[in-house]
Amino acid sequence: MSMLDTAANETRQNVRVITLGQAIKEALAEEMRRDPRVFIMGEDVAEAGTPFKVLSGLVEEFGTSRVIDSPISEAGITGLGVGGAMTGMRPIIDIMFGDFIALAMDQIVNQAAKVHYMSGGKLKVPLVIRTTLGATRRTAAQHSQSLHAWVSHVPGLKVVLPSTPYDAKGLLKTAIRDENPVVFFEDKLMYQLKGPVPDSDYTIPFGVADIKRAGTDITLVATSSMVQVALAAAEKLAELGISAEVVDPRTTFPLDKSTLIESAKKTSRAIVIDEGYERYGVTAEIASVIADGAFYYLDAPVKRMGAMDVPVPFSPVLEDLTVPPADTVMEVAKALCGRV
Amino acid sequence: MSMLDTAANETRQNVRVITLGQAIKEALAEEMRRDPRVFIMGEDVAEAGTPFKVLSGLVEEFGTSRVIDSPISEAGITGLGVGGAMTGMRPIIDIMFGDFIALAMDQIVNQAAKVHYMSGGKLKVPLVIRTTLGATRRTAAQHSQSLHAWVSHVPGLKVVLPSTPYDAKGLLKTAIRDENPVVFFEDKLMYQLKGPVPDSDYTIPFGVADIKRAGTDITLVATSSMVQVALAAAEKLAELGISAEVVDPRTTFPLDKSTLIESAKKTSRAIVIDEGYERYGVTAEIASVIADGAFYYLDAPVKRMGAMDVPVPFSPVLEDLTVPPADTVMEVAKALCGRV
Amino acid sequence: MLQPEASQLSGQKMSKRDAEQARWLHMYEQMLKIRLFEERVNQLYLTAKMPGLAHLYVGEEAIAVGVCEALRRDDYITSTHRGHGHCLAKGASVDLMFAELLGKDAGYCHGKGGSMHIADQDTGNLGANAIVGGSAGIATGAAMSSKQRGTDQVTVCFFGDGALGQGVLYEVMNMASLWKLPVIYVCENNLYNEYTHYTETTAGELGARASAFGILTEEVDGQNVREVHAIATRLIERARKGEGPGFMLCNTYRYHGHHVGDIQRGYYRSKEEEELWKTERDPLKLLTGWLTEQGLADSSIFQEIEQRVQTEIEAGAQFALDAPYPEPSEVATNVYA
Amino acid sequence: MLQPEASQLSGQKMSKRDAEQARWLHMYEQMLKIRLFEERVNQLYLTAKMPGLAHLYVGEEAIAVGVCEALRRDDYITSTHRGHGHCLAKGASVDLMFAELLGKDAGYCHGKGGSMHIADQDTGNLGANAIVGGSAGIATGAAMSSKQRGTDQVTVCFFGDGALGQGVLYEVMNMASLWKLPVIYVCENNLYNEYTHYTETTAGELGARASAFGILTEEVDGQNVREVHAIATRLIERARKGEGPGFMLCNTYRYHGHHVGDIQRGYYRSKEEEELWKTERDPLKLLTGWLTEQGLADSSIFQEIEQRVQTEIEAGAQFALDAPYPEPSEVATNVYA
Ligand SMILES: Cc1ncc(C[n+]2csc(CCOP(=O)(O)OP(=O)(O)O)c2C)c(N)n1
Ligand SMILES: Cc1ncc(C[n+]2csc(CCOP(=O)(O)OP(=O)(O)O)c2C)c(N)n1
Ligand SMILES: [Mg+2]
Ligand SMILES: [Mg+2]
Repeated sequence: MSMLDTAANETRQNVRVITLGQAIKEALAEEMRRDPRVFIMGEDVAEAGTPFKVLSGLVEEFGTSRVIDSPISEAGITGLGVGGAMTGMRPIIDIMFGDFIALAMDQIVNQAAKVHYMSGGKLKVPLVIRTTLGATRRTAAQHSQSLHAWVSHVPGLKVVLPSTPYDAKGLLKTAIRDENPVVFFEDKLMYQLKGPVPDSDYTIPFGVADIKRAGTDITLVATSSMVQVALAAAEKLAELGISAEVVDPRTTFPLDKSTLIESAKKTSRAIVIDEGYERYGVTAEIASVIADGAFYYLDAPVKRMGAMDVPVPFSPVLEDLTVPPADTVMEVAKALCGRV
Repeated sequence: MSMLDTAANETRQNVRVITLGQAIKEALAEEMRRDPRVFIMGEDVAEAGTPFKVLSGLVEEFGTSRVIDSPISEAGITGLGVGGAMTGMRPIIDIMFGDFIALAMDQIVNQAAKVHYMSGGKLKVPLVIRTTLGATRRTAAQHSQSLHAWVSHVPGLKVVLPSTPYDAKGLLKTAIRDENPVVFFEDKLMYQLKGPVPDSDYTIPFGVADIKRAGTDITLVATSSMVQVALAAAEKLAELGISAEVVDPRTTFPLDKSTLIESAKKTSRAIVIDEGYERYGVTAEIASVIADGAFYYLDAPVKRMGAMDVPVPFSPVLEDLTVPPADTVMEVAKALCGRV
Repeated sequence: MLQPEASQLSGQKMSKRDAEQARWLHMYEQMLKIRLFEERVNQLYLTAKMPGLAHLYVGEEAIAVGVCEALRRDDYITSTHRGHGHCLAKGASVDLMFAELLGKDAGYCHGKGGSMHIADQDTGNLGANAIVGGSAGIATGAAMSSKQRGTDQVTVCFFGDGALGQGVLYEVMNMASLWKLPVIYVCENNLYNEYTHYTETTAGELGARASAFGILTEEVDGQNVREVHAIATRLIERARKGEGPGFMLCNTYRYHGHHVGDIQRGYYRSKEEEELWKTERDPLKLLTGWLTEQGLADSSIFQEIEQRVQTEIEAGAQFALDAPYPEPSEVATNVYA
Repeated sequence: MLQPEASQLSGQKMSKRDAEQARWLHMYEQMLKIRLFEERVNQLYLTAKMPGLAHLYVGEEAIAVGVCEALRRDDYITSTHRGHGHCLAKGASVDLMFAELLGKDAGYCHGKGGSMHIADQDTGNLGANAIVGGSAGIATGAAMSSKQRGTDQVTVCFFGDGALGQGVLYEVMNMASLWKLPVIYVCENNLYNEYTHYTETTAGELGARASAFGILTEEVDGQNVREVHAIATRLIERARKGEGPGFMLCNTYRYHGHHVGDIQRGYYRSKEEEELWKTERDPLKLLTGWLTEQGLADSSIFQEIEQRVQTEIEAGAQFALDAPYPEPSEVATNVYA
């Protein structure tokens, strides 16, 4: 819990253990109570509460005028979100599966991300796009991708990847209060992950990495779904007497380069783990930032572990091979530390 | 002219100096004569020959049944291309400005790239998407992007970035004969670039980088529009007694990692230059590949030079600041070589 | 396409009545095969033998069968996340489909596609698609390709009412009409986009969205296989002659949840509504009723068919359950051709 | 919105005839301002004083003016790559527009947007858009926002015939109709998508594409500002009352090339066609003709107006030519709010 977090003090009290999905819903409900301009629009978000049931109960409190079931029109609803944000509302657009942002890329990238700059700063787009990432749910190639690298590439956008219930609530509130378009990725499998969350109001600033576990021998930079994998690997490494530091950037843009570089300078070894396709993915940016910034301190090359560069297969025996497991992370870390 | 290129011998004869635009047209015409399954579809591709006039004359030879003017429907025509490719045709879809691939990402990424894998290898998609990249044409934020990093990230796609008329003809023929979806990016400003091109039939294999200039002190990896910039910088560096090697990967996937790494091992210094946004862009992948593969040989961190991370501004005085010029490349190279 | 036995019959000089009988009994068998296949899929899910979820076609059988029986084997179809019925109706075999659903190497896609991505070249099935409306471009492109290659193949694009929300559908219908492409758009309006009634997501006249582009559009009772087949035959033969695309708006209903896991449905639709469709509008009952009425068949024939199908389904499921998973090395193959 | 002097007039008890005269003369002045502005832009291009290209609105003035005169200042519009006319009609000032076109810091967007991205909050202009159909979502979202915020603002979405090829337009028209959003879609059919005649790219009935969604649709003579204004007023006031969206299909013509560099047009349209529209269907001539006929104005009035506008244009162009470029540091500002 970084000291930078607002209300860090109150949050010491009234901390419950809830799931990441509940934390998301709590952040949405609190922000909607606070600000009447905030509304949610997407497919089956109202009575159904999304297929993941994350929004269950919101329509009962806020009604169908603020929790709006839309047609199956990802480009269209994102476009409506941009127009609403430009004219005084604070829309939250729900894109059920991250794979579907492919349908809305023009609205996200050519419209939302550029309006503020193209207008010379006169117009702004306080829009949040909530979507998902992550494989191993047996939903095959069109429902399992983690495409956050695409939007991280685009100036004008901010990109958030929460990895704990605490971070999810604080980061989502920051996203909703931000004056810019923010793409917020939730790992579908982590909705059930439990953790301590204050019931009070707090925000977590963007661009501040969080050290999820302190260590001295190797840095494991991990995002979203891979944070738990890195923590499990760190546990196993500890048994071998290797002290791994797990660093979670929390936002790919803004990116907290200095924390990543400082950790690598301290440990002199780093692995970057992310569930997006490895090729031209998030691991490439972070690895090159560290390799550059910590160049004179590194004892070994920075290693990257992303999703296997294949469309996600349906068959469980194949799908499970596409995402880095803790054991593999541990093996790579051992090798980097010169243990065999 | 790599020895791997087919018909490298004949190509020694009948070499004319033509523009990159003419080389593209020649490749298209030769392939359309060779294979009746090849056709072109896009906006204003027929009588207009595209706004860049690159296709002028093709409709006169092949008729409107093979050079097809389409509605302004980027997603739709790409989808038709996928269906045509799956059923025995070899479509070439023309997406006028690279910025517009944002409208077709679902068809490119969720359909074209995945059909072969999802069908267990039964169906294939021999589709070519020709599009453009590059700024400094005073066309502002929605007509100036270089978005090749997006498709380079996606398994199932191949991505080509020609930098000379010779490469353009040979690589485009390879793309048309490939059994997979290929995204082919042409720099709008390079259409007038002149160079030697054999009038005979030849292809250039994917995944083979080309050393555009040999050197010993520093490696400049450059793509597409940035190859000329790197060559200009190398010229200036030579005057200072610094011998720069300019390496052009030519395809971001497949990527010729060994040639890039070998060059960096030899020179022990490298800069990666690409016109896409720098953040989470192509320079990140290539820089991290080199930093990893040449780790024990590098005397300095690998530097990255991409487009400035801002939407492309209209005003010439601002736009010209967003793309790396030869002088800046030279300065960075000088510094890396310890000269000040 | 007609099955072997049926085509033999029609080959011989058989009475019109016998031909009628053979044709409708065959369609009954096809619809029943889909029905029993899906019920077996549901069992596999409930007994935790199937990975992931499946979207069952039960209740909508008359559309897939009525349409596909009007197609030739070399004609194409594209399908949806609710695609098992389309695959079977176009001629896919039960065992290889079960194998795919279980992620086995023997499956149509070696287990790489699963329920939402079954494709089968041999029967002209260009694939189910998990992107709503995602196959509209592929289907229209396949139709364009047939025209370019000079064949007279027709392509049928199946999709649900929810796909009317996807812009790409309008982009490709425009081109299909402009260029008179041999494609039939078959909209299966089962009243719901997942858990939302289509009237909450779909403005105006559904059929007008196709006729606006100059596409011949017909509204059809999707529970009556004879009506579906008659209209499909007319639109398909018209398209085959080069007279342009067609659009069928088929009114239908899914008996089960949106997917096998959708058990509590009370918040979006009533038990009464479900009962009404199952009792009054069931496509199998409607056909058996008519056949009996016409004296073209009786319960003994239906029982005989049911046993044959039941056996095929059970054998297919068993085959799939016993089949091996793909080798781990398969994960990296077929990324590129 | 009415200009100061005109609103004063209407403020006083003035005769209906005087009000008519004031209104139409004001619209004439607005149309002429667009015409002369664009001709000056062309000169700036030909004399290499303007970076890049521009898409001129000459010939289509009656649409922007007829529609925008039916809007309030706080109503919204979204525009296209051919947007100068829309901006001016909604009240933008000539000098700041020229400055933007020349990439100067004094421009509406500090030179960052240029010809294709002029936006002006103060007059409710949410921006020109260089993605064909790209502003349909923004316009519909702005209309939704007005409804959510409880204002009675109306949004007008201008686009060309080519935008009918973009799927997102159908996605948002569906939602506009479902939720009765106060948005008017104004399709400027100038017969060409760039260099291709719309009949080669657009199947069926253009207007039917909107009415299919239950949107009230009117076909309009885009050269007749009085007809445009009458129909726009009716649809806009209806939308303002919460009775739902409208669609205007305006038939018009662009006199110049697709952009200033499109000089050789013989391969896609004939000189005769161009001449016919310029001589028979010119929106300025049609209005002056009618005003004269009605005895509401004579050549001396038109000359007076022309001089006033000419002066304004020249002063605006000069202002822009003399204005400084943005500071280099500006390149990195306004990326984030
Ligand atoms: C582009 C896209 N958006 C959302 C989804 C999630 N989704 C899967 S099925 C479905 C509902 C589809 O409804 P309909 O088209 O009527 O088909 P049905 O399930 O009723 O057969 C949705 C929203 C998806 N698969 N693709
Ligand atoms: C999505 C997209 N595709 C293609 C283009 C290139 N382009 C610019 S204007 C234009 C023609 C637009 O025609 P229309 O909508 O009729 O407007 P007009 O130019 O006739 O006013 C095209 C194809 C674009 N800007 N955006
Ligand atoms: Mg449905
Ligand atoms: Mg036009």
